[in-house]
Amino acid sequence: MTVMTYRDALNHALREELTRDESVFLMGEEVAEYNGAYKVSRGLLDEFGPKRIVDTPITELGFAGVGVGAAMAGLRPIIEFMTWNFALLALDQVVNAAAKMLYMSNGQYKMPMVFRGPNGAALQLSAQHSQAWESWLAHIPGLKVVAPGTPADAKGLLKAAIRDDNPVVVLEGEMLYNTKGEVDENPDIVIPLGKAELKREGQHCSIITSGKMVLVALQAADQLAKQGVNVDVVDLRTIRPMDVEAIATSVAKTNRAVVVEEGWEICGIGAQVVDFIQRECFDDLDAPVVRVHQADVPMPYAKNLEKLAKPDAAKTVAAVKRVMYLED
Amino acid sequence: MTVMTYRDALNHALREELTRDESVFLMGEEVAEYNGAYKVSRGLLDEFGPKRIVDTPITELGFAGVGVGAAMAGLRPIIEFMTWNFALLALDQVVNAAAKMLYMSNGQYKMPMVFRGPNGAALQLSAQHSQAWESWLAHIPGLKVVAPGTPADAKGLLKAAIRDDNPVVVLEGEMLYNTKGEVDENPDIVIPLGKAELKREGQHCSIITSGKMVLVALQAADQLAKQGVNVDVVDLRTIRPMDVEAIATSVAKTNRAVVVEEGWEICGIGAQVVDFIQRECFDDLDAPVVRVHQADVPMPYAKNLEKLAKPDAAKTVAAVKRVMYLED
Amino acid sequence: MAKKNTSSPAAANARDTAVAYLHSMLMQRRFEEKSAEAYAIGKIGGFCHLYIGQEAVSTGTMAALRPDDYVITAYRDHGLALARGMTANEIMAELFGRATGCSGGKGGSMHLFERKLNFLGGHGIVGGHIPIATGVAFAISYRGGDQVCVCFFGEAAVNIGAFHEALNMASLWNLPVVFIIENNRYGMGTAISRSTAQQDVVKRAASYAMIGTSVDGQDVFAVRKEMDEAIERARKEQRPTLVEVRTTRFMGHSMSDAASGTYRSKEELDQSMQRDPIVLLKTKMLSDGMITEDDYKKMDDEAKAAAQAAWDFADASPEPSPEELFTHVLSDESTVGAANNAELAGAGR
Amino acid sequence: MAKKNTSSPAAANARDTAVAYLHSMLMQRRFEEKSAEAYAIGKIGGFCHLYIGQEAVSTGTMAALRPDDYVITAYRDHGLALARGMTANEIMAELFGRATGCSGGKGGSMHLFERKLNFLGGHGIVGGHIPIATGVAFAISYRGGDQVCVCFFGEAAVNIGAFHEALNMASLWNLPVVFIIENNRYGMGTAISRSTAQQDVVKRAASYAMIGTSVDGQDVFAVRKEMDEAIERARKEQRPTLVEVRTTRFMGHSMSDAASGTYRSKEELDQSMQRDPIVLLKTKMLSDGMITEDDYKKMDDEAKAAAQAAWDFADASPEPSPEELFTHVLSDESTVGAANNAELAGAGR
Ligand SMILES: Cc1ncc(C[n+]2csc(CCOP(=O)(O)OP(=O)(O)O)c2C)c(N)n1
Ligand SMILES: Cc1ncc(C[n+]2csc(CCOP(=O)(O)OP(=O)(O)O)c2C)c(N)n1
Ligand SMILES: [Mg+2]
Ligand SMILES: [Mg+2]
Repeated sequence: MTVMTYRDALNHALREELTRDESVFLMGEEVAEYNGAYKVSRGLLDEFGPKRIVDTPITELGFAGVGVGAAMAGLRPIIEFMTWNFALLALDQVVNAAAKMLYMSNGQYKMPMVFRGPNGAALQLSAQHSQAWESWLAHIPGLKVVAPGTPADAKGLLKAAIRDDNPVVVLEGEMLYNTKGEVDENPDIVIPLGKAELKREGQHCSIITSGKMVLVALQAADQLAKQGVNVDVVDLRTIRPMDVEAIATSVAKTNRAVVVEEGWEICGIGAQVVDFIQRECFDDLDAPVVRVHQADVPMPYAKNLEKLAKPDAAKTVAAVKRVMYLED
Repeated sequence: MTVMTYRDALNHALREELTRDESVFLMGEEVAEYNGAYKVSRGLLDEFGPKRIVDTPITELGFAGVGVGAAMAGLRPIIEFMTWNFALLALDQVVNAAAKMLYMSNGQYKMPMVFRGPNGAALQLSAQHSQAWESWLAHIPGLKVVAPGTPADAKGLLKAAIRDDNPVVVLEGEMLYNTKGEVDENPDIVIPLGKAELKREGQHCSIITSGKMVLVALQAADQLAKQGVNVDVVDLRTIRPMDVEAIATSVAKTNRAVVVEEGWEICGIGAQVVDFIQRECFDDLDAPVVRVHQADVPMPYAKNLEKLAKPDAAKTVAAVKRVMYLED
Repeated sequence: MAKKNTSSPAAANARDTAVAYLHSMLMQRRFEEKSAEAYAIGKIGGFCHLYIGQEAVSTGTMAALRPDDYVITAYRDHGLALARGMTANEIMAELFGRATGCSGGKGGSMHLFERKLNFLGGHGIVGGHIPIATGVAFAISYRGGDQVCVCFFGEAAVNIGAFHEALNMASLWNLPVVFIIENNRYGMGTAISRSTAQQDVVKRAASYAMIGTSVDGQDVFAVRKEMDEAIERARKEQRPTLVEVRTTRFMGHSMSDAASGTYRSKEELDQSMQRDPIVLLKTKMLSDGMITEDDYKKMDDEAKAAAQAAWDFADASPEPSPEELFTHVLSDESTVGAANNAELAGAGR
Repeated sequence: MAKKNTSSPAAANARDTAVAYLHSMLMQRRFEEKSAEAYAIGKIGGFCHLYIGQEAVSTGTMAALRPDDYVITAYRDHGLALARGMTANEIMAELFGRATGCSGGKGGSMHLFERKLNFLGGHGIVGGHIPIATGVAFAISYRGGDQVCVCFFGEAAVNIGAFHEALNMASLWNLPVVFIIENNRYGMGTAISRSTAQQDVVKRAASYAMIGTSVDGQDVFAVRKEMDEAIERARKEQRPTLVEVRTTRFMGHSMSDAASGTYRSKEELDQSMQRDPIVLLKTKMLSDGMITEDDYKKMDDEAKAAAQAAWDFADASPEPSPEELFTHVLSDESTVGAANNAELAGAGR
């Protein structure tokens, strides 16, 4: 075990899988000579050369499609979007090509590829650069979607994603890149897709979350613990397919749930989690599930407004208290 | 009142609003000389000329952006997507430009525009041509989203959308264009956005739905009535903003709910409706809400598989029976 | 077969080639006529875009390819699939939505796939497959192979962003791909003059520092020759080419569109139909003494019989079994999750 | 001011013009130097893309416009906004995220808007505003007006689909728009040779049957002259133009990127900086006797003072009030619905 940043954990995952399998390559804007807009691919050009670490023009739709074609011809592309904000331009290739090719071809063309990059808001990047797309992507059959919240998960899930024969969307966090944690250096360790992890155990309430919000939930859990409230923090890790069993097990124990997500409310991940909970735990619930999410507005630039708009630990604490019918 | 098709109702709405306001124009692929791929704009080129009924090249992203620019400069564009499947290419303009311009400019630039066209599956058009995007679009603050299910609603909602100062998404149904119903010919009648309508009254269960699924729900209601089960059919009509009050009122009465939607399950409209119901009617519910939706697969071509994949009246009837704990 | 002019091996060769072309084109023509019949009585559903009139493009191009090359196209794909060597049976069965179809009945007319022939589909979003073709060529180049990827699309697709983004990368990275514009002058009901500022579409190649060429798409030999050059350029020099093939679709845009009378006049169509690629080839072969009218009749009858046999095969084939709804969503079905599994079991999901 | 050479009215005119240009360019330069300072100490957040080195482009172009013309640009917009006539105060306040900012603090550096000046933003998605510009020109033409829309973007944006789709429509429909490529040879860390097959970017105009021209972007007079022609072509002939302006950004891509040392060598940058548009203009004016060193110093001091005043104004301005979070999501707040209203009230939403 070594302590490293989320950024380095991703970098190690890339390096290990590039080493392990000649058919893996990384493509995207500024991934090679610039070492990545957020330096996730630092050093990879030097190590693997320009054939395997490929800078592209600014053409998200185009290079996402190049990845699809390369996958059809048997390679294992990793397509980096500088951020998922720009991937909006490429979703036709992600949704109509990558996610459907296996089905339309009746199993003839697998899509062993990864689409990855930072998702959601960083700091004061305002409306067009602060979007969290997990619920859109989770909506699509044919994709898998992961959102690691810790360095260890970042490494293990990205490696699993690269080895998977399906198109896997990896949602990283710009605000997570510098966070640190213990990571296993063993290159054989992968974290299976589709499995949640109980990041913290409690009995009073379940906080269900993923990605960047894992840290927020853990912060909230700390604050709540000081007030005598102990919560489960269920980190979904994979958003699609979702580990419904893990959710149900936790809620059956705590009888209360809060869902914390980075994106907008309407048809967000939290709505789906609520649906699963009411299906699986209808008789267990002692209070309506409360959701914490971005305010239902485009992200504003001003620091104070941005803070108000984002989900955070204080809002999560308040939500837990609400489902526990405690005074705030 | 006259009986007319959903197609003609839309056509009347367009004609009336084009007549009423010189700044309204219609733009899209094949809308002019071809009279529309689905003939919704039949006759409009002859009546209003090529300045106001504009054929475009196949460039969804481009002409959606042209609409945004025209709206910034004070016109009231109606952008027709031949189908919403192709609009996937244009979502950057819908989401990043149209939906955010007012906010980013602090109220300086209104976006009085409509994006419309058929949404969801028709018959055997297979995976790339059978997608229902309502939950994606409903996710986005800054948009309004309507999905009319009847000719009268089609006319009244489209007119309201054209007169609205915000970007409004109108989701039509290819399979609805030939359906008939009573429509008021009075050009002053609009149907307010954001208001659901109780399309049928019952006491045993609430079916909450919109768009194409309204007819499915009404069929199911007929079948159920023969078996002594009477349901409310709540037609949301506007999906964003959603008429939560109408949902809550119905569920408070029936204590049971089924949500029927055309799109996929995960993070679909139904998940959000479930969330609203558990928030507003937690103590009213006698059973978990059951959702009817497209199977979680890309749409297959074969007729038998397609039928299995689509939500229909039989599945809706079964869902109602399930929430009522009746034998099937 | 007529034997005149086959005295020398070269002549025999030329005759064999021409016969093969004629065979390929007749197979396409009769197959599609049969599909139109099947569509009319509801055996085929959805969108169905016929290729009739454009057969010299598919035949001339496929003849220039090696078996290990790659082919990708838009939704107007029946003729291209046949010319590439897919069987009439597996295609007709696909159109009928049957389990024996080349895509198991899941793809339909717009999504024909055949991995054994590197036939990469059948794509429905205008322009969407052009970057994919570029990616296939990227993979060839990555592996150091000498295959080529050919990519077919209509002239109306040159206006869409994906075309532009893909061609830039293909040229920048020296990829072995041939971009083939089948210019039939209409995108649905829109004449090229109403959609495209630069109607000389091949001029767009200059924007990507790429070679662009034009060829008569009704003349199968001209197509073959042009494609030989473009494919050679890709294979040997790793340079892409943009080839415009001037052709005509004799039918409407799809089965729900009239061939003429609205956006295209009957006169214009009649005029174009004077240059039926099959008639042109047949006439040349007759006049060169490569075949007789009887030979032609025999070949044509064979093509008709093959089309009928394909119909019979398709019609007798089973529908996909209901479980197929959930196969091939992911390569490892086990992980599809709760949602999918519940779907077949209970009501509503 | 020096009085030499201002004896004739024409000469006085020429001097006034040059002085106005110099003033405009100095205001931009000093403003942005001040912004860089503010960014360094955290008064400004987010992305911040400086325009330093490119000021002759904004100044030369804006001088050619009428007040009722339209301007739209990408995220590198401070200089363009100032040159168009927006005040340093309202821009700096926007960068500081204050209520007095031109976008109320909601937009930030990348999204400057000023309706009174038809300054249509400030857009963050590369290429996204190019179709929007085309739509503005469509509206002008729809109304039969004689305004023009000018649209600025970087050379790396020519590779993206939106550029291609928009230019085709602008030409096809004869729209009064000028597309201005600010070719500073880098898109972030990528030199044009690594992103663009056809590096002579203006050649792309031919793909749209459009006139394309190139001009030295460090020479404000050359820019002005070229823009006069392009704008006239739009205004009088309703024909779009693609203008390449060759320039250099003296800074890094944004505040988080070094000006040189990684993807761009110090030598290359130093070389380019020899042609500082402000120095070039100043030198010419000195040698033409239009100004003295003292005059220059005075103007420069004024620009610095204006930048400082803008800082002070911004710093003293209030943050947006919390309620502003929910204003302008829709034009009729009343219909935002349950979700939004609950947001401020309770925990978590
Ligand atoms: C992105 C997108 N927009 C619109 C359509 C609908 N559509 C299908 S084919 C077509 C015309 C294409 O014409 P062309 O590229 O010339 O090919 P042709 O049909 O003539 O072979 C259109 C508009 C689509 N499939 N995809
Ligand atoms: C669609 C999209 N992709 C990527 C980015 C990230 N990005 C912002 S600016 C930029 C470089 C643009 O270069 P250029 O167009 O030459 O303009 P310049 O910055 O030189 O003014 C990139 C890659 C973006 N904003 N939008
Ligand atoms: Mg065509
Ligand atoms: Mg640049």
